[in-house]
Amino acid sequence: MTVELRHKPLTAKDFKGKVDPDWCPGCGDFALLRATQMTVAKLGLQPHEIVCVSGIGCSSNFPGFFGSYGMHTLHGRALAVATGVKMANQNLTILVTGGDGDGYGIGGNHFTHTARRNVDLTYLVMNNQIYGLTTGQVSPSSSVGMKTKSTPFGNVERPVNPITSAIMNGATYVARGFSGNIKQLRTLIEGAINHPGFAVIDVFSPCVTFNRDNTYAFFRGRVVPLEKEGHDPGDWKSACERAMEWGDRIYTGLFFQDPTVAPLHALEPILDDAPPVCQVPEPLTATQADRIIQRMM
Amino acid sequence: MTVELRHKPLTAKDFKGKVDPDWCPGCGDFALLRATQMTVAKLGLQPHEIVCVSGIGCSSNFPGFFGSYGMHTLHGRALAVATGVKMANQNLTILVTGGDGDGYGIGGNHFTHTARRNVDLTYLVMNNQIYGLTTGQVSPSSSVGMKTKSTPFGNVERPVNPITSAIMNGATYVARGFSGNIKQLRTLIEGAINHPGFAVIDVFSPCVTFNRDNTYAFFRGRVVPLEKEGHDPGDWKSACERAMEWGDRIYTGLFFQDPTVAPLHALEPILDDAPPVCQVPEPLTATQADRIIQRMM
Amino acid sequence: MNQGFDFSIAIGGAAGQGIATPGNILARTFVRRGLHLYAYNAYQSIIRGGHIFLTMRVSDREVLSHGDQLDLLLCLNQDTMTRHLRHLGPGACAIYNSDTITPGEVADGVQLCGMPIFEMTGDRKNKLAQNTAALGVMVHLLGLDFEILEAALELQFGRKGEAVVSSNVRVARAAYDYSHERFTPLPVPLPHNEEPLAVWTGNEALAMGGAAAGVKFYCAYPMSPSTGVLHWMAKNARELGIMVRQVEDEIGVANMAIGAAHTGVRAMCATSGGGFALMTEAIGSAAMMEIPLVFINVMRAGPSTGVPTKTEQGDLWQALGASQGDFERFIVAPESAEDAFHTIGEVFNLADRYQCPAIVLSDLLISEGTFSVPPQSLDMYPPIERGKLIRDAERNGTNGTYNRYLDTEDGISPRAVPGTPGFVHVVATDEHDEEGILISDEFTDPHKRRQMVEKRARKLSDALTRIPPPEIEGVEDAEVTLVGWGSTWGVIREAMEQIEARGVAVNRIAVKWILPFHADAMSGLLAAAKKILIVENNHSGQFARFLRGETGFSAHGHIRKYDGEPFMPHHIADGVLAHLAGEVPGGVFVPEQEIRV
Amino acid sequence: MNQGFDFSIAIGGAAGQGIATPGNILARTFVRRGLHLYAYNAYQSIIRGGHIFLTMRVSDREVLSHGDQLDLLLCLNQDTMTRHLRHLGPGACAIYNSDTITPGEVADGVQLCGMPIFEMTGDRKNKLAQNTAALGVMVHLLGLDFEILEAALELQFGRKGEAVVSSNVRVARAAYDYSHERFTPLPVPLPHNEEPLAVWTGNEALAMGGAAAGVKFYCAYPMSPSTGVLHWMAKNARELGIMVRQVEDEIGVANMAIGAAHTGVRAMCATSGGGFALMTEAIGSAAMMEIPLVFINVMRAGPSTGVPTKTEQGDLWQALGASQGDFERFIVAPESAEDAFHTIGEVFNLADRYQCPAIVLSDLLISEGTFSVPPQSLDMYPPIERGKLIRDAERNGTNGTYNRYLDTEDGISPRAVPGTPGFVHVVATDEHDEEGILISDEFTDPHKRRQMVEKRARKLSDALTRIPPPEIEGVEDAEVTLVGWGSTWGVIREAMEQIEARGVAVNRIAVKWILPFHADAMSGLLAAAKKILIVENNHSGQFARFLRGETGFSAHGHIRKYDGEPFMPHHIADGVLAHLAGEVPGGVFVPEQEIRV
Ligand SMILES: Cc1ncc(C[n+]2csc(CCOP(=O)(O)OP(=O)(O)O)c2C)c(N)n1
Ligand SMILES: Cc1ncc(C[n+]2csc(CCOP(=O)(O)OP(=O)(O)O)c2C)c(N)n1
Ligand code: SF4
Ligand code: SF4
Ligand SMILES: [Mg+2]
Ligand SMILES: [Mg+2]
Repeated sequence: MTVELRHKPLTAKDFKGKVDPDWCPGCGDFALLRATQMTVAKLGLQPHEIVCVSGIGCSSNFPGFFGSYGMHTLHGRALAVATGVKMANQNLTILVTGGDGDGYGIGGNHFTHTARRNVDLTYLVMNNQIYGLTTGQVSPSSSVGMKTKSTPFGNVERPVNPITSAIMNGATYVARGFSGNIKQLRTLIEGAINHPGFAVIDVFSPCVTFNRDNTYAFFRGRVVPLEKEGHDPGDWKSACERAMEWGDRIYTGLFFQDPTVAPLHALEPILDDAPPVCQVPEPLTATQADRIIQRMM
Repeated sequence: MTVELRHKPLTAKDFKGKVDPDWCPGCGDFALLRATQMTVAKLGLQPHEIVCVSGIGCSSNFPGFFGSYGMHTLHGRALAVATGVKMANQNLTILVTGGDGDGYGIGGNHFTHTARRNVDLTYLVMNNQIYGLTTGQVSPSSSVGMKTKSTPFGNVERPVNPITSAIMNGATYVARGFSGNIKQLRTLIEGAINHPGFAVIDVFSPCVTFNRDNTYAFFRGRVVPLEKEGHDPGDWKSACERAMEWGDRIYTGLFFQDPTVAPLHALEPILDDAPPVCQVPEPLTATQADRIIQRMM
Repeated sequence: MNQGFDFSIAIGGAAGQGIATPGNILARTFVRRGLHLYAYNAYQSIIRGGHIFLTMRVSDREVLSHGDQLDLLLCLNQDTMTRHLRHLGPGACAIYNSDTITPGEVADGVQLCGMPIFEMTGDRKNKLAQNTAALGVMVHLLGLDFEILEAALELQFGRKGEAVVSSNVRVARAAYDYSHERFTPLPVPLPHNEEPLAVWTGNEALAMGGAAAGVKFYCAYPMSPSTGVLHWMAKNARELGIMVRQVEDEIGVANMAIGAAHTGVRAMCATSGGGFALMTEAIGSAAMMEIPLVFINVMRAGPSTGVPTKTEQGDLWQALGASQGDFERFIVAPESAEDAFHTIGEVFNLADRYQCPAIVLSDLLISEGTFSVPPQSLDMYPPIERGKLIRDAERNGTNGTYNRYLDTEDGISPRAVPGTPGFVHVVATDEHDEEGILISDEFTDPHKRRQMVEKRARKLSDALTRIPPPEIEGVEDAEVTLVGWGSTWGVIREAMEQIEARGVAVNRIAVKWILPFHADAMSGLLAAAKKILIVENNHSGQFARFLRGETGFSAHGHIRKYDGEPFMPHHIADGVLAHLAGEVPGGVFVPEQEIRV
Repeated sequence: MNQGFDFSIAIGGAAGQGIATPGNILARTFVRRGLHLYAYNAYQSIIRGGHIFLTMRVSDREVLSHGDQLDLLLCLNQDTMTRHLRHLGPGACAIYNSDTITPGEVADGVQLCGMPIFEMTGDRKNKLAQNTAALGVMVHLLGLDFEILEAALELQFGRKGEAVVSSNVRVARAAYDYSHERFTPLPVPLPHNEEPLAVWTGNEALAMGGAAAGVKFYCAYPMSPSTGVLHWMAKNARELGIMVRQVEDEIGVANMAIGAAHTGVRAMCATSGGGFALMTEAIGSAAMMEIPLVFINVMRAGPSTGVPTKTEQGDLWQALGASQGDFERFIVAPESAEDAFHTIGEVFNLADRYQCPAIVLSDLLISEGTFSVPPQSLDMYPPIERGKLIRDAERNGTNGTYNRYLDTEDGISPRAVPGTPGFVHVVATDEHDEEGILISDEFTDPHKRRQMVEKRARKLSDALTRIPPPEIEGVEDAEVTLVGWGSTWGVIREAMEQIEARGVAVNRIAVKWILPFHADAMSGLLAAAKKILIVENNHSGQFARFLRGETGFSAHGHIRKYDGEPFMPHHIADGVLAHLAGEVPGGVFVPEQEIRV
């Protein structure tokens, strides 16, 4: 940035998008939107410093409702696009927002590889265990037995576990939130944005229209914040074990964090003390050009 | 099958394909081919009862060298195709063969989802930690620092761990073999074929042409068979822990098995006591047709 | 236009206001009386709120589009009233909840039927009461007995229990009585035909077409507007013994379907443009491995995510350009729901005979349109021809002699499926020889390569004989010849009546089969035409360009629409007249969409 | 043909026998003498074994194809000898290791140069000795001083240490001396031009073109024959400050490149047909979001996996049909390595100006071909025009007033990149309004939809003025006009000389820019042509169909090849004569590939 604008302290309101969310009243996604707006304001970030990247889905409409730069890309591709943004301009803060279908279904491969690369992104998954925007089909995180429009006799496929997957694939900050607990969400988002590496927060964000099983009430009776359990986020085994619990107790909070792994952009020698590649002047220098020609002769 | 052919006992030779392998002399893939041929012969399988499905890569040329039905499909798509074969004809034994790039790179999402579905397939990955057929680029399982044609200054991305990924994604038989130990490979393949569910064997199969780091010698000095360590394949935590070790000791053998999860085809009510869908006569019955029409009125 | 009974009802409201229920009840009621109908639902990609506008046209003869006019408008919210009241003309009625909605200015002769819902029902909470009440009003306006509605409510809500049924009946009855006293029924009462009709959407037709054609493997990833096929399949799977799978993405879908098809089962999958893009690589692979199966692309307004709930004929070139290289495949664009049903059976037989993939290009207009159909016209047992398929070992052949890709005279090689003793072979996406051995890996041989390319291409040399050539429909020697493809079939036919009524002799050519294309037959028809106008629902004239590529013919003019909404008959009629009047400077007439949905 | 010096060397052997090394040494030697060259390497998709056949043609004037004849054949194995000896004519020489290879029957006037390697070197183990020895023989036959070879060996093996260099020099010297005594040098010695040339492959040219055009973000997934671009980028990344990433698949590649491009960096990626299929959805999304970047598709023989190491112009329709819906993009097919280099800069400027993606269609022939090039002809500082790009806040605009998709007169909206204060906006693949608000989610409005489609389309209305129209090259009023596109540019030009030599007046039109297409200019040229023959390297005549679609013109005949090998000049000349003699019944002449590679 060549221009220095004086920044006044911002509030959550300053991160409202151009339109109000058109989610169904009661949709879990409102809570994450609000928590995110509050957190970025608290962190003193400016709208132009953030890029919010999403795929397609109800939840993926997030960038339109959030007051920062945004990219509403293809279904399943948000992480790939976001990696491109980050690697081309490491100065930006990147939030990636989307749904369980978007992230763990069609986008699953990018999830795996973004995790192992430890790209410095904050990935917020509004996991409603259903395909919302397409009006209610089974998702890769739907529970066994769940009846949906595409599984009218009950789902027979076991769901993915985003937490254990993320940990095993190399994500360095792995948490779970719940739309019913904005306070915890804010803490988790703050931690994620501050974490230099790939931070995933899987958020139970009930779809009040299509998922009759995993409702607010379902979660309210079950969620147990890890903060209260003395869980050590350095211990992957305990993290995985707790992440697998899915009964009377379902844990939320920070499962795992490894601050020792450098994020991808920090490992790229061409970025050492260098501006983002998007700010480097395009033309080759004479030295560069001459060397190239020389090698051809 | 309407025709019963009398089957004579077969030997590994009967599972030779139409052409001899054109792998580089010394390529690790020869060992897996041989071990597989010996194992299916031992199990009394007939060539027409097996379908060997692969993607694209040196290793994916396997079906051409193996004497059974085969499908040499697209790069990264073997598991998706194989799931289709199995779900349309559950009577077939399906071997899926391919490389690390094919399976963990471009095919990574099918890997995740095939695992959680526990499709009854035997997946043999010839992991040479490099892209062989395209003449030596970095693969998702290449070690950090490895110099390849696409990472001439050294790879900066952490590799996937296929064992822990497979376990966490829900595969129910997860093993690691080494081309230098055919005997162990045979045991593992036998277990995998007999296992009713998704069985993965990640095989260290050195690329003698492009991978100068992970050679036979590299592994010979390090591999430790789990059989000798009293490892309990029921214990996922110990399995993951041992799978993460990558130093002087690198474990091979059966890391994890869960025989209690039913394979996908067993969970599909339409297959209960029914022939494969590929053997059901095409036309609708009168009852079926009438009901459909009735519902439209 | 229609000399008989022809009537359009529109219901407008927000998503979540339950438009579907009165729509379904009305549709059932009409088809049971043997009336034809077509309904088009204009909606948004949003689950609650926004604006939904369902237009249902009913007639005693076939209905092929949602027509041009509105006779009965049901406003479920103020927004609908504000947007649409001005589209009503003399004789039309507007029904609305007068507790919450204020009508605006209204044309002469429009009857405003306000329903004081609270007064009628004594209930302020039940947001859906206005829907049921409106049915009561409508039944009165249409001159129907209340019993018909009572039976329909019973059928619709029966599953929810007696209490729900009776409370709905009570509300409907109150509204019926209320309007009986106050509102003038429509002049022409609803006719009654002997033969009841059935009702379906195009997606249901595609799915049923598959079921009738023997599809026993269906997989998909949800994508509007194709998801209806998945829903039908999932619901009926158990009863029909169809293996239905929802997959992690469309790449998985296409490849899984190919794996299934390889076992000999008829396999099908459906998606829309973006998902189809992801499937293209696999389509080419099916052609190379010579595995037959059917891919349905239900087009929606693009490019990219586009307008997910709006229609367009925008993927013709994507279908033509699907996957790299030259390969054999069929492309067909059905013309209506009924045609879609039959097309699936036809195209499976072609795919099986020629051992290659087929692409069916439907669109939102057909797939999400609601059509009436005479049930007896549906052949639920169409011929099922599997071609040179070897499914058991009774036919001769051993490992030694069976060549999967035998270079036969017609290019078609006997195809054995896994599990068959004696026919062991490998299929490959790499170029291979007759035995299936890769020529890229074993030895590269330009002569073998050429032989295999020609073998595959030869397969289709007689395919055109199995596809009906396009024909001229309408008067000979017409002043104007309209050319359309796929889903515009119905609206063009209705437009022709309007054009004729305006004194212009018109005929048309409806193109359904895209690849292979009857270029010679088409050239013959075009050569005889005086003024050729091409009608299509996209911006760039994808079909026009394709047609010129196949025949060299350039049309004299174009009528195109790309605002997401389908053509109404008068759009086309207006276009024709404008063209004839020389009032279309660039050669492309683009109608203005009047009803702002 | 060539009146001056024109000479072809072929080296054949198995993969792993090290053909590349003598090939490189010879190429360097030739270009340093200022000689032009072109080399085509026919190889298989196999790492060891099989058959590789490198043809290198050298001349004192520009060389545009690998030509028709062989003058010097180096056989590294018996297989090569068996396959290729019969292609040698009078005056040609065959070099081989006489310890292991037996020559077959030979035409009159062919000189057999057997090398008794053991006798020469005293070494039976060094399998590569024959390669170095052959260089010694060649240098003698070409009439060069041994010192030239010595220097070249030094350069080639220097990095491996003195011992390797000196042992190679010893072997080469022995062979040189041996042949000096026994073999007759070729009649015309190798000329020497003042200006040394440079040498590169087409993939290197594409990569360098990117570097010169300011590409600072390159990502890819390996796929033959495009991988050379990745290798060059990876090797040079550090020095040039280019971010190079290998991604998990081509979907990731395309989307990652789009994300990068959105920050304002010039981003590029390359793949081949199958990978391109996977990228198509993203290409449409870039167009919808109006993000400029460049996608390279290096075509290989398809369909599907096809023949990965063989060439074809088979993806034209895939490029035309990439992704759903109508959208703006450029498609260009460069004609040679040098043209590819310049094309990248040109097309980036267009993509940036019009804010849309561009597709470059290269093929194996160009991309893996080795070309000489005068270094001074390479503009390493081409104009870099970024269009209406706002990268800092000095330009006016605030959140309140900035509309990313402003409906301007030329359809092009000022484009701000993330990080710029005051220009915050959201780009979307859903249809959106000028502000970037989704019209599918906020309210669906056919008029806004139409406005936005037209705004985007309007962008390209003056694009043709920035693209050179196709031209007639050669005599006016020719008997035959050859039309080709992309990579056949060179071989058609060489064929024209042969055709003229056979007494036929010929000219040609070389098409490079596919979309947008200069239809009017092309129609003008075609209208004036007497007999139009279209030459293309595919089975179905993809370009011919495209051309007819754009212009209505049907060619009088076709010359096609689809066996994986590229055209040789005489294939085209033969085709022209056959057409003129009326000896091409179906209208499509397909030459027989003689050299069985
Ligand atoms: C390639 C592609 N396939 C399918 C779709 C259709 N689609 C849109 S959103 C969606 C899934 C939405 O589910 P999820 O990601 O969980 O988001 P939610 O709506 O539940 O928030 C699908 C399948 C698409 N847009 N693109
Ligand atoms: C869609 C697509 N992208 C890229 C390729 C090129 N390709 C062929 S094999 C291969 C990778 C091979 O690596 P791996 O799967 O590890 O197998 P290996 O050769 O090492 O056994 C690639 C990238 C392809 N065939 N298809
Ligand atoms: S459908 Fe579900 S996920 Fe979508 S907005 Fe409504 S409640 Fe939220
Ligand atoms: S390149 Fe490597 S993986 Fe491929 S055949 Fe040779 S040794 Fe095996
Ligand atoms: Mg969801
Ligand atoms: Mg590999």
